[in-house]
Amino acid sequence: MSQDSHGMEMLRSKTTLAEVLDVAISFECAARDFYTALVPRVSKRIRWLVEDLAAEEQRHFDMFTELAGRADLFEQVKTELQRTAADSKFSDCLHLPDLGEQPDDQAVLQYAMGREHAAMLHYGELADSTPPGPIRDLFAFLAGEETRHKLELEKLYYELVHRGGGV
Amino acid sequence: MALYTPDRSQYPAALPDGSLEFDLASGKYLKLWQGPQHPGITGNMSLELTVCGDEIVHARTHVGYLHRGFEKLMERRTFIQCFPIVCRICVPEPDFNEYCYAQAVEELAGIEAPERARWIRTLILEMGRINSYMMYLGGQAGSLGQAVIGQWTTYGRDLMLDRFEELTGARIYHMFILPGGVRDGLPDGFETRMEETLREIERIMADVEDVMFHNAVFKTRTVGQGIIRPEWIEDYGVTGPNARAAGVVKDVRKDQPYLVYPELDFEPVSGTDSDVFTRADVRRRDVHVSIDLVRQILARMPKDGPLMAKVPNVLHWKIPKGETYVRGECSRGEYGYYLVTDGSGYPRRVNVRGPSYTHAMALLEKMIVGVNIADVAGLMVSLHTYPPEIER
Amino acid sequence: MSLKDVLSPFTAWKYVFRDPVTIENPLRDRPGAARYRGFHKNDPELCIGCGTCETICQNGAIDMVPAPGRDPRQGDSALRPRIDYGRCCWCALCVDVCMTKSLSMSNEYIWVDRDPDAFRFTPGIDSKRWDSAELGYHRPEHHRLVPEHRPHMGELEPEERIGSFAEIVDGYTVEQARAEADRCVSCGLCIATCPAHMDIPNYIAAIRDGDYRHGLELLYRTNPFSEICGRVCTHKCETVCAAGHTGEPVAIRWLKRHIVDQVPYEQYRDVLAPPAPATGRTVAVVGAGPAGLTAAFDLARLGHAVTVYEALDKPGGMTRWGIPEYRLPYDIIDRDVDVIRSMGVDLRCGQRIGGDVTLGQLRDGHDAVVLALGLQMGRATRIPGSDHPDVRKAVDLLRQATAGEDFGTPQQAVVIGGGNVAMDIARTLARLQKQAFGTVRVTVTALEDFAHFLADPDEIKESFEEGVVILDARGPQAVVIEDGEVAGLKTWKVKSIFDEQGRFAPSYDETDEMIHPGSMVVEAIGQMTDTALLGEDLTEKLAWNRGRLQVDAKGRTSEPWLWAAGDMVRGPDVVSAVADGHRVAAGIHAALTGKEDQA
Amino acid sequence: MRALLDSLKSLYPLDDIVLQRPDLAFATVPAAQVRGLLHHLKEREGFTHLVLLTAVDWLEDGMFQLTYLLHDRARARDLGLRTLIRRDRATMDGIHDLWPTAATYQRELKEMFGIDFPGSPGVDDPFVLEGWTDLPPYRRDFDTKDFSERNFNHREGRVTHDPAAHMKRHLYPDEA
Amino acid sequence: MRDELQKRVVKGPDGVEFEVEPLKDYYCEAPPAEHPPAYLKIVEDLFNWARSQSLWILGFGTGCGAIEMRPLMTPRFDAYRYGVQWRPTPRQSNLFIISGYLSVKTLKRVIRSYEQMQNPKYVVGLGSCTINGGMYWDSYNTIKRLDDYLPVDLYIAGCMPRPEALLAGFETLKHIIREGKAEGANLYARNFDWYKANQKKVIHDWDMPDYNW
Repeated sequence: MSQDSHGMEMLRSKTTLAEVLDVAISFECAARDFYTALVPRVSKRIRWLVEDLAAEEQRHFDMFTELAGRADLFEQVKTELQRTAADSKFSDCLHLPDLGEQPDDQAVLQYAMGREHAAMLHYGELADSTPPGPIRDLFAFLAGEETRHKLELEKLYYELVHRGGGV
Repeated sequence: MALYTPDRSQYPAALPDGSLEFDLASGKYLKLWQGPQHPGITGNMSLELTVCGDEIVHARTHVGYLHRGFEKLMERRTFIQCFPIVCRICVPEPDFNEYCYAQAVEELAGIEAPERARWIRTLILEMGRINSYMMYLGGQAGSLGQAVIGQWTTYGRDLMLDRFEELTGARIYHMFILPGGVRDGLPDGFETRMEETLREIERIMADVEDVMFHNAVFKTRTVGQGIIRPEWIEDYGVTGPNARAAGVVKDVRKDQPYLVYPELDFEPVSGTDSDVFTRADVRRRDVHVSIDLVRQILARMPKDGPLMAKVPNVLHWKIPKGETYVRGECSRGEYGYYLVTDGSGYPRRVNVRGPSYTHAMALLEKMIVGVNIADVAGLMVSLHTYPPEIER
Repeated sequence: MSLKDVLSPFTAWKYVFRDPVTIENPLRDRPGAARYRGFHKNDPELCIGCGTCETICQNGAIDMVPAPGRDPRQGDSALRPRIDYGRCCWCALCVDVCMTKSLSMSNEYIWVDRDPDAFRFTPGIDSKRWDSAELGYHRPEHHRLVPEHRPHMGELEPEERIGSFAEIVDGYTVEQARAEADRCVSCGLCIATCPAHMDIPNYIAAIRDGDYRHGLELLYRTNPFSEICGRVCTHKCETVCAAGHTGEPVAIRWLKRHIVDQVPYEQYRDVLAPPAPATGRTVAVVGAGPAGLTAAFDLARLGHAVTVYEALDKPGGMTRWGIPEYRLPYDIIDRDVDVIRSMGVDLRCGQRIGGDVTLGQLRDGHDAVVLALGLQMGRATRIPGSDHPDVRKAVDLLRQATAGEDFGTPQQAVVIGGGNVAMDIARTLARLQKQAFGTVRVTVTALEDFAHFLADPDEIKESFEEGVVILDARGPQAVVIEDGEVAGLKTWKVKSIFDEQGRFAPSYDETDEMIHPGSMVVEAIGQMTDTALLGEDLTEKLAWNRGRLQVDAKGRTSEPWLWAAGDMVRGPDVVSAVADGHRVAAGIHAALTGKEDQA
Repeated sequence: MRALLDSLKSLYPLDDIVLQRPDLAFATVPAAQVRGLLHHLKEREGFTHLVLLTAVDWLEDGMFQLTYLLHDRARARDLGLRTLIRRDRATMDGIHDLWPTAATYQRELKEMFGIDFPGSPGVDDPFVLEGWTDLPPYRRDFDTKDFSERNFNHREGRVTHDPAAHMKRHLYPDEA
Repeated sequence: MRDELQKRVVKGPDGVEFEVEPLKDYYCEAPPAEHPPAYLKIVEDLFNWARSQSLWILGFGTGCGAIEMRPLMTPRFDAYRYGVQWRPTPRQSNLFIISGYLSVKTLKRVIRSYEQMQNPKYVVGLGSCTINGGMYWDSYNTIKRLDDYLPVDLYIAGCMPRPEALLAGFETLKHIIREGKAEGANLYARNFDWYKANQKKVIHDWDMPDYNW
């Protein structure tokens, strides 16, 4: 996670919306590449999970890219902010596993949740420490996106690990 | 008092067996059909009259116009499915079918309707009796040309139908007494409204007494008419008011008391002359007995308690092999159900014994001989018969 | 005759001065009474299309017709009663018998039409002017034509049963079973919900008729594990039972058990027709659980030579190793398995595939191979401290309990989980504690609140009776370890658990923290399959679907010779496993006999 | 009632006695004894009221059961006499000389069950049916539903669905 | 066929013998004819208005439903005020109320009564039984569809319909008549053979002329 933290520090210095988004896009890009690289390392049985994660990061990547290209970026962020997601703190209760060779599905999920969690926290912090204005709104928006993604993963985690089973 | 003496010169000769010999081809006799479409017939039945002059020399009752084959239909309906159809056997007083059938099923199935249900059943039967008599009184007067009585009694009956409607949910076919108990209790304020209805009916009955019974025309046409001879009582199985008017003081409610009749205070009404007038008068007085009984029931019945005995799932209800006969005293006499079960989910055989079966067939055919054509309707009505219970 | 008789009739003239009794406007002034039985109403949302109204209608006035815009789903046939007013007699038996109280009657009674075919309508679907009428007949609460309560079944008192692993419930007596069978209205809604589509209404009818042999025959048509399912089936059927809407659902599971209890075991074989002549084809089944053995049973009866390989030393799969004895005595499993074996199934226990015998060998030696491995590996929470040796998995403990191994019964234990497995291990531990220490000290912590609990209500009730403490809505946070020993479990309160879509989205209240003391923490959460025996090559070759082996509708994997069935593809449930066994057997039979296209 | 049944038993071969209620009993008597017993009951025992005369078709046994229900008005009690006659030779002596009204019952039994009572007045005349050509309708082997479907038109367009079959068709069409 | 309907020689009271053939002598066998509307529509409308104002019911209680006729014709519901009254003979009536189920035996009398009624005439079916057999759907002795045997102008649902429902039915019937759509009698004449075939299919002892009026 240290690499991400470093990236976050980097963000603090950015002053325009486009700059901030650029950095955020690069994060998503890195995450996508990470999961894509993980695919061949896991058993075929759980490959779907990693592929799903990569696809999700790709979706974020696409979304941010599209956003960056829009003229009404500011308005867009405003609207998106209406649908904020609240953190449920489920992932707080999880160990962050060390993704060694051949990680299993639970480990991958935990890792992914941890990633999203950290991103959520950092974007949140950035938003808090930025004076009101478009940049702050953008940070809040990014935090919301990460939270939403994390919630999705939590649902999956529960279905996989806590309920019934079958994998 | 016989104002009319027929000319018997043309009368047919009696054969050794007592029947009369008449030759239609002789032209002395005429076949006259009264019914089924005829204003002077009760319900849908017909009389095939052979007349000589104005006098009936021979009569046959024809029934079957209302035959629906209930006894057969019941054999292919489950015990609960029979419950809605039985009331159709007697339109003006359907509740006896419901009671007798329910009681017979309960007896063979070994269950007993709860106390409160039995009070409500009695109430319904007495309400129905009042209705039946009211209808009869209008018919009896109407058959002798006095239409106004029917205008009043039909109104009184309709008020009672309103009470039926609020209690049972229907005007004519109540479908309220079912094997196991009754559907529901009395609605709120029923007693008050019933008392109003009873008062109105009493008022009507007072007028009926004045206008119909203290009436020279009515008396002239009914006193001494249509006498049921004592030996006919057993020969033709005469029961109910017809028998009581002949001095045979038998009333199932007293002799073989059922439901809550043992707890009620009443005396059977009877007469001695056994003519049309006496029979009408017995029924008129019986209305007052029933009004009194309804009051007693409403005053004394339990207000709480179960209304249905525990019955098994009615969809699979099977009843052990057995047979029984359940009777009740309806407004026309003995109403009874003979029920045979064979252990299956369907009745093996049901036989409905309605009082009209004998009254309107063998008895009527016997009584009507020698009567003036104009008196046929009055005589027939005086037996108080309802065709659907004859042929079922 | 007197002068009075001449004069008295003239008193009728007084009516000239009376107010008329005529109703001024009969069409307006005469609403039906409050309980008038007028035209029908039906609440299509409440109605489940069970057709009981049609059954009871002596007039054949009711047809069950598909309601537009509705599709059949569990517990609702999507049929709705269509009433023919060319038949109806307004007796309201349909209202009285209605299982959901959806049918009622309005106090409206006027309907005039020139077209005789117009008098047919589906209440609640075809809109009518009386749909909103408030008055009219509704079944009075006390008035019931179908009994609403189950007969009481005898069972061991909590004090009695907690000290041993003896079976708790007595099963129905003949009288009780008939009374319970009597409550069934034979609507058949349950059949679709039962994974094995057992012929429930008819086997219940067999109980009413006292024809238990016929009943057993019906059971075996769809389920060779009636002894087991009669005791531990998840009885999803009962959740959709029509009787459950205004009363208790019919105890279908106990009735099934009653049939097998009533037929002497020696006669079981007579009920079943002998297997078909040998086809010369052979099938290997891996795993002797309900799915594998059902497939084996079906295939053997069709004349194929079946060999079943079981890794553990006794057959039954999770029914033996996962379900405690007090719920399912082991000899009951033996009875079901022995009947299956008597069909000529070669059952080899203690033979783990992947060891001496490999899957490849099975493939080479048989025409088809069925994997029915089950879900025998427990999931771990992986919360801090969960790697401690005294943090155990429920499935492992239950397996050890069945094998009679001593795993060191803790004085005080905490169970994580809210499903039936959690209840099983909690109650097993409770019994062991009672035997060892005389007191029960087991705490169960579940994520779900009681309103959304996964375990059966009966299990919860019985656990409470046996002194197990169940805390709902607690999210495990960490295993508390003091001096290297497990000391308890730390949990947070779960504020809410599901989102609007009904998907899991727990939110925690970290201010409400609890420590549940215990020297052992048992994880009884999800389970998974151990697919190691496939080997890497085969794993890579096979197609997968979200972590499960991908199979087609008949249970065939992407490798034509390999089939899979049971919990490993369907999720954990005995009767679903049975259904899956049938499915895969039918698929294999069709494939082996070349009738695949017709199948 | 018991005393009456005991005394009757000494005179007539009564069988299958059921005391249904304290005031109602049923007993079976051979067909040949029916008239004698009825006469005895009417003249000696006070059972003067013929409540009903009807039949039950025991098709499986090939027998018709005739039930004579008598009522003793004075003592308010009933006695039902059963007698079994063969379905294929359904003939019985009439009792219209004991109770004239019995002729109506006998006429109905002839029409609805096909049980003959030779000599009973008007026994062959149609009673409720007119132009009837089928089996006597109260016989168990007469199927009224089938007859109704064959002889009368029912309104078309009625079709119903069995819930279980309907759900099978939609939810799991492929499974056996 | 009954004796009195057979062709035979009769000796009168005066001793003179003569031949009678009741089915031919007493009835006119001419088939029914359609009743054409008046040449001018306004005249026909006037006729229809007049017809709608006097519905005279034949007093023939064919089944259960007849019991509600008494309340209807007595002061409480007082159908007379609506131009509705009952008449004792078919010759005076133009409205036949089939009050529910019809046994085959009654159907025969109903057909005769109906045919004796004067044109234009109307038939109203009361309750389930006239529509599709009602609760006697499986009875061997009742017809199931009244419209197989007689032209029905209107149905009133119920078992049995209440007086109020009958009054609603009368109002509807009046409306139909005024619109000139109560064409039952003409329908009967037009499809006479079809009706006769249906009638004869269920009435097995057909011992009356095909049409008598």
